[in-house]
Amino acid sequence: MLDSVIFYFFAGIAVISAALMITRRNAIHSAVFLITTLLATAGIFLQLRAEFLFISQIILYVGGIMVLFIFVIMLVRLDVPLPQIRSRTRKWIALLVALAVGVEAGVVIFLARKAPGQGLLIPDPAPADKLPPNTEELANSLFRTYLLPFEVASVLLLVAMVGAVVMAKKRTDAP
Amino acid sequence: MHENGAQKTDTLFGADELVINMGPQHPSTHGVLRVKLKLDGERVVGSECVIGYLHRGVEKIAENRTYQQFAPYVDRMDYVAAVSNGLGYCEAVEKLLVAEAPPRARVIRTILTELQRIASHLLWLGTHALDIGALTPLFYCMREREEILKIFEKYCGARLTTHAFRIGGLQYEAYDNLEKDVERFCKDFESRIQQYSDLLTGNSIWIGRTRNVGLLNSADCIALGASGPVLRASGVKWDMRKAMPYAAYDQYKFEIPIGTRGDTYDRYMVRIEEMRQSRLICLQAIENIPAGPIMARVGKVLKPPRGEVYHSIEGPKGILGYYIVSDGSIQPYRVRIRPPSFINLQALDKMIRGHLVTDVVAIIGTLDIVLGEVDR
Amino acid sequence: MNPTLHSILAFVETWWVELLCAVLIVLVVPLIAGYIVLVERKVMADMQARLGPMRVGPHGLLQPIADALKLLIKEDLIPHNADQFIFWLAPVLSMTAALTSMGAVAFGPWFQVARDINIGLLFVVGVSALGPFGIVLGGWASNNHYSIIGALRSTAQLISYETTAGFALVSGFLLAGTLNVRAIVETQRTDHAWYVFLAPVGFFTYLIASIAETNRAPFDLPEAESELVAGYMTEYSGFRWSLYFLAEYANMIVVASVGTTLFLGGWLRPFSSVHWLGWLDAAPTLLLAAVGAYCVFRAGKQPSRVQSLFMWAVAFACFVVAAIFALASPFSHLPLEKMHDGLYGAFWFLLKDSAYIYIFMWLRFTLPRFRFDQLMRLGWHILIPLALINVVDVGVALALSSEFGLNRWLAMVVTTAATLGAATLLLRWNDKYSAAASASLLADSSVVEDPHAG
Amino acid sequence: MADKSKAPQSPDISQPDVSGSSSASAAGAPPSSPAKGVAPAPLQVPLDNELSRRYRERFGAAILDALEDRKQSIFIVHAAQLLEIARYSRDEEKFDLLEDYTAVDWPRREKRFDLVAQLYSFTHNTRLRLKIPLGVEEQPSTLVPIWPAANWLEREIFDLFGITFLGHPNLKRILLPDEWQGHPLRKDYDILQQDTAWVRENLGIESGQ
Repeated sequence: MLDSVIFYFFAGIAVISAALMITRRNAIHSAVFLITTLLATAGIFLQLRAEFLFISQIILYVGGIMVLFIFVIMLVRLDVPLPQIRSRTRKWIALLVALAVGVEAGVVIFLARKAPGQGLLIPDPAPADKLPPNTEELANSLFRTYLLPFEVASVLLLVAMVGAVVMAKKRTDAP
Repeated sequence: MHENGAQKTDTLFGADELVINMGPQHPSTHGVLRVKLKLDGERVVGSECVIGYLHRGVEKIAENRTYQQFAPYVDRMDYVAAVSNGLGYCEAVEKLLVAEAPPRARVIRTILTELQRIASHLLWLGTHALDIGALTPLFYCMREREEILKIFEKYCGARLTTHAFRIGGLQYEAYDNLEKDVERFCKDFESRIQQYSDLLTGNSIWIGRTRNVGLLNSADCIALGASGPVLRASGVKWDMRKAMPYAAYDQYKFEIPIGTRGDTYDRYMVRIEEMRQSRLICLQAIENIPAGPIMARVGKVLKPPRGEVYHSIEGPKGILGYYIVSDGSIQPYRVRIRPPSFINLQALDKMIRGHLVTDVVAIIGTLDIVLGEVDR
Repeated sequence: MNPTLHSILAFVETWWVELLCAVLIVLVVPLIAGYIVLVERKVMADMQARLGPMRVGPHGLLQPIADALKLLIKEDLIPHNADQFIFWLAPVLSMTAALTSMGAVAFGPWFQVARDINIGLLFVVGVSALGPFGIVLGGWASNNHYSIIGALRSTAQLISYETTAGFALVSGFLLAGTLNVRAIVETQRTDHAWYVFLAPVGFFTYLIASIAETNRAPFDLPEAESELVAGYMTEYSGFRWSLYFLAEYANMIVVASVGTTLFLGGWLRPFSSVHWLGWLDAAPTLLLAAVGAYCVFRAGKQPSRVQSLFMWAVAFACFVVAAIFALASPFSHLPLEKMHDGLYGAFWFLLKDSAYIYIFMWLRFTLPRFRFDQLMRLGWHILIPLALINVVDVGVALALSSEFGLNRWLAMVVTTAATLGAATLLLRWNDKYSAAASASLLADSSVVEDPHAG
Repeated sequence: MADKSKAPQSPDISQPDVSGSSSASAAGAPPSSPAKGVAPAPLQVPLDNELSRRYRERFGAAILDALEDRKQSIFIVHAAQLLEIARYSRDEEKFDLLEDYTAVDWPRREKRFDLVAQLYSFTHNTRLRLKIPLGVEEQPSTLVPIWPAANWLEREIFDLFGITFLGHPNLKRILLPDEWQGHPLRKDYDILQQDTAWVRENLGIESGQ
C-alpha cells in the first residue's frame, strides 16, 4: 500500500516535470524541471532498493551533468526564449517518433502483463531484508563478470573525451 | 544591479566586451570611487575612473576664508592623514609669509607627522589585506593605529581631523609624557610589524595575489606623475624628505626603501619598511626635542605679501603640494592642492590592463587612495 | 480497521526512532548553525585581539537568537527583474540538500536517520552536492552581474573540487571496504587505527577539497565580498538570505561529519582499543562540569541580574548534562549500556566535528583569498592528480599487505612517501607553469592600448 | 580684490605687458614679517641664471619673463610655444616630472588666466614653474604627449576653469557631473552659486546648500 503511494508519488512528479521541461521556454526553467525528473527517477530507484543506482543517478546526472548544463546555459545565455520551431516536416517527424515510442511502451507493458513475474510487474517482490546487497552485486558484475566490456567502454569514453577536447581546441584556434 | 550593471550583455564570454561598473557602492573601492571596467571574460581590457562624488570645492572655499580659517579644511581631504595635510599647508603659508617655525615646533611637527604616516600606512595595510581576503591584519593594524590616535588625542584633543599645527608653529605645547608615549609605542611597534609580516610577507597565497600584479615601472611612474611608495616600489630612490628636506627631517637619519619590480608586493614591502623607518625617525626625534618657543611671531592677522609659493611635502601617499597665490589680503587669492591620491589614481588604468577583475581590487588597494583627497 | 490507517500506524511504529531523529535534525541544526556562527565570531574575535559579541546575553550567548529574530522580521525583497520562481526556489534547495544529506550522517552509534542504507557516506556526499544548485540558480535568478559571476565561479569550483573530494573519499572507502557509515566506523575500531593515520594524504586532500566545496575562505570566491559584494547572495535579504546562511553552516557540519566518520574514527573514543586509557571516558563529564563551574564563576560578574540568571541557567544545564554523562559512564556500573554508547558516541563525534570546523575557521582568519585562476590551478594541477595518485597508492598498499603479507603500517608508510614525492614534483612543475602563465598575462596586457583611457 | 595695494618699493615684476594691472605684482616684506627693522629683501626679483639664459637663448621672445619669487624660479612663457618649451624642458633640461598643473583666474587682466605648471627634475633636484598667460578664447595645446600625468590635471582645469586644451584625448569634466553648467573656480562664480537646474533634476532637491 505505502509502496504504491510512494511509487505513484515519484512517478507522478517525474512525468509532470518531464512534461513541464519540454514545454518551458526558458532554458533554465527546463533544466530545473529536468533535475526534478531525474530526482524523482532516483527516488523510484531507491524504492526498488537499488541504492547504488540511486546515488549514481544523483551524483552523476544531477550533481555532475546538470550542473554542467546549467553552467553552459548561463555562459551562452540561452535563457532568452528560443524561437518556436515552425517547420512542418519537423513537426511530422516529432509526431512519428512520439507514436513509435508510445507503441513500444504499449508492447512492453502488454508483454509484461502476459508473463507475470518476468516483466515490469513483479507480483511478489522479495522482502526487503532478504535482497542481496546490490552495491556489491553491481561491483561484482562490473569488475569480475563483465570486466572486459566495462574497460572497453571506459576506454571508448576516454577517447571520446579526448576527441572532444581536441576538436574544441581547434575551433577556438581557427578564427 | 540594474543601473549598477552591465550595459552590454549579449554574451558573457562572447566576442563582445562586457562593461561592468565597480562602485560607487562597492566594498573595495575605498569610498565612492567608480570604475567602469571593460571586460573580455574576466580579463580587463580597458577602464575609466568616474570620480567627483565627494567633491566639495575645497579650493573654492579657500578663496573665501582667511589663511587660518582654511587650515582645518585641509584635514578633511586626506582624512586618514590629517596631520600631514596640515603640515604641508602650514609650511606653505609660512613660506609665503617668509616666516619659519621655531626649532621646537619643527621637531614636534616631525614626530606627529611621522606617527601619522605610520597610522596612514597601517590603515592602508589593513584594508588592502582585507581586499585580498585576509581578515585579521585589519584588526591588528587598527590596534596599533589606536595607540597613535590616542597620542594625537592627548596632544590636541582630536583623533582624526586633528588640526594639530598652526601657521607659524604650534598652538599647543607638547604634553608632559609625549616622549614617553611615543617611545612606548615605538618599542612595541617593532614586534607588531613582525606580526604583519608573519601573516602576510611569506604567505604563498599573499605572494601569489600580489607578485607581478599591477606592474608599473619607474618610467611610467614618472610619466604619470605617480609618487610616494608607488614610485619608490618601482625602484626610484627618491623621497621629498631627503630631496628637499622640510620640518626637521634634515636632522635625522633614515633610509629610503625601494622595490625592484614595481608590483603590488613591492609596494607592500616598501610601505612596511617605511613604517619601520618612520619609527626610527620618531625615536631619534624624541631623543632631543629642543627647548624654546613653539610659535613664530607671525601676527594675529595674516597678510602675506603679494606673490606665490609652491611647497610640497612627502605625504603618506605621495607628493602633497600646495600652490598658494597671495594678493596681499587676508584671504588667499588661490590655493591649489596637489593631491597625491588623485594623480596616483591616474595610473590605475595602466596597471589593471590585462589583469583579472579580482586583481582590480588588489590594485585599487595598492594605490592607497583616499577619495576625500581625490575629489576634494 | 481501515487498512490505510493501519499501514500508516505500522509505518510509524517501525520508524519512530528515525522520524524522531529527522525532526531533531530539522529543528536543532539551524540552532546549532546559529551557535556555530557565534563560536566563529568569538574565535575570530579572539584571534583578532577583540571581544566579539558581548551585548546580547552574557558573552553574547543569545546573539544567534537575536540575529534569527532580526532576519525573520526583516523585509523580504525580490528584485523587480529577478526570476521570481527560481529566486524563491534556490535558497530552499540549498537548505533542503544540506538537511537531507545529514540524514545519513551517524552522530553516534544510534543517532542516525537512514541507518541501514548501505551506500551511507556516498549518500551524504551525493545529496550535499545538490546544494550548489541553490547557489547557481540563486545567482542566475537575481539578474545581477555580481551574482552571476559568483554563481559561475561556484559551479566551476564545485566541479573541480568535487572530483578531488570524491577521490580522497575513495582512498578511505578502500581501507574500510564498505560504504555503510556504521561499518566504516566499526572497521576503524577493529583496525585499531583511524584512517587519517593510514591515509594521511587522502585526509588532507579531503580537508582542502571540503573547504573549497563549502565556499569557505580561502576558497570563498563565489561570495568574495571585496570583489563580488556578496556574490550569489547579493540580492537576497531577510529569511531567504538566512536560508543560504544556514545552508552554508549546515554544509560545514556535513563535510566535517563525513571527514570525521571516514578519517577520524567517527564516534570512537581516541584509542578506543587501548584499555588503560579507559579513564578518557570521564572526559565528557569533567569537561561539562568545568564549563559549568566557569559559568558559575562568571555569573557573579555579569552586569545585570538577568544576565547572571542566564549564566546560572547555563551552568545548571551543564551540570545536569554532566550528571547524565556520569550516570551513563561505565564507572557508575548502571545497566545503561545503550545510553552510554549513544551519549558518549555523540560526544566524541561532536568534539571531532568541532575540531574539524575549527580548522575551517582558523584558516579563514589567517589566509588571504585565492584568485580564481590560482584556485583552478590548485584544483586541477595539484589536488586532483594528487588524490588520484593517492587512490592508486592506497590500493597498492592494500594489495601489498593482503597478497604479499607485508606489514600494513609499513606498506602505508612506503606508499604515502611515494605519494608525497609525487606531490613535490607536482608542486615544482606547477611553480614553473604559473611563472610562465603570469609572464604571458603581462605580455597580453601590453598589447591592448586605448587612447581614450583615463 | 587683487589690486588693492601696490607696495611702494617693489619693481613691477611679472609683467609681460600682456597682463593687466591686476596680476600678481610684487610686494615687499609685510608689516608682520619676523625680520622687523632690517631692510627687507624684495621677495620677487628678476631671474638671470644659467637656466633662464638657456631658455631665453632657445626660445627668445616666447619666454616672456623669468623671475624668482621666494627663491622659486618662475618662467612666464607664451602659450603658442608651450608644447616646444615643455618638450625641451623634459628632454634637454630633464624636468621629467610634471608635479602639478593648474590655473589661476585674473578676471580683470587682459589675459584672464594663468596656467601654472610645476616641473621637477629628478636629475638636478630642482623645480621650475611655468606660467602661461591665457586669454579667455585661447586654447593651449595639451601637455599629455609630453607628460601623461597632465591628462587628469588638464581635465580638472577644463572642469573648474573652462579652459579647453587642444589635442587632449578625453577632455571632459572630471570632478563635476558632465552636464554641469559653469566653472566654479572662476572668480565670477560665486561661492554659493550652483547649477540649480542640475541639482533639481538629478538629486530631486531644491538646493544643494
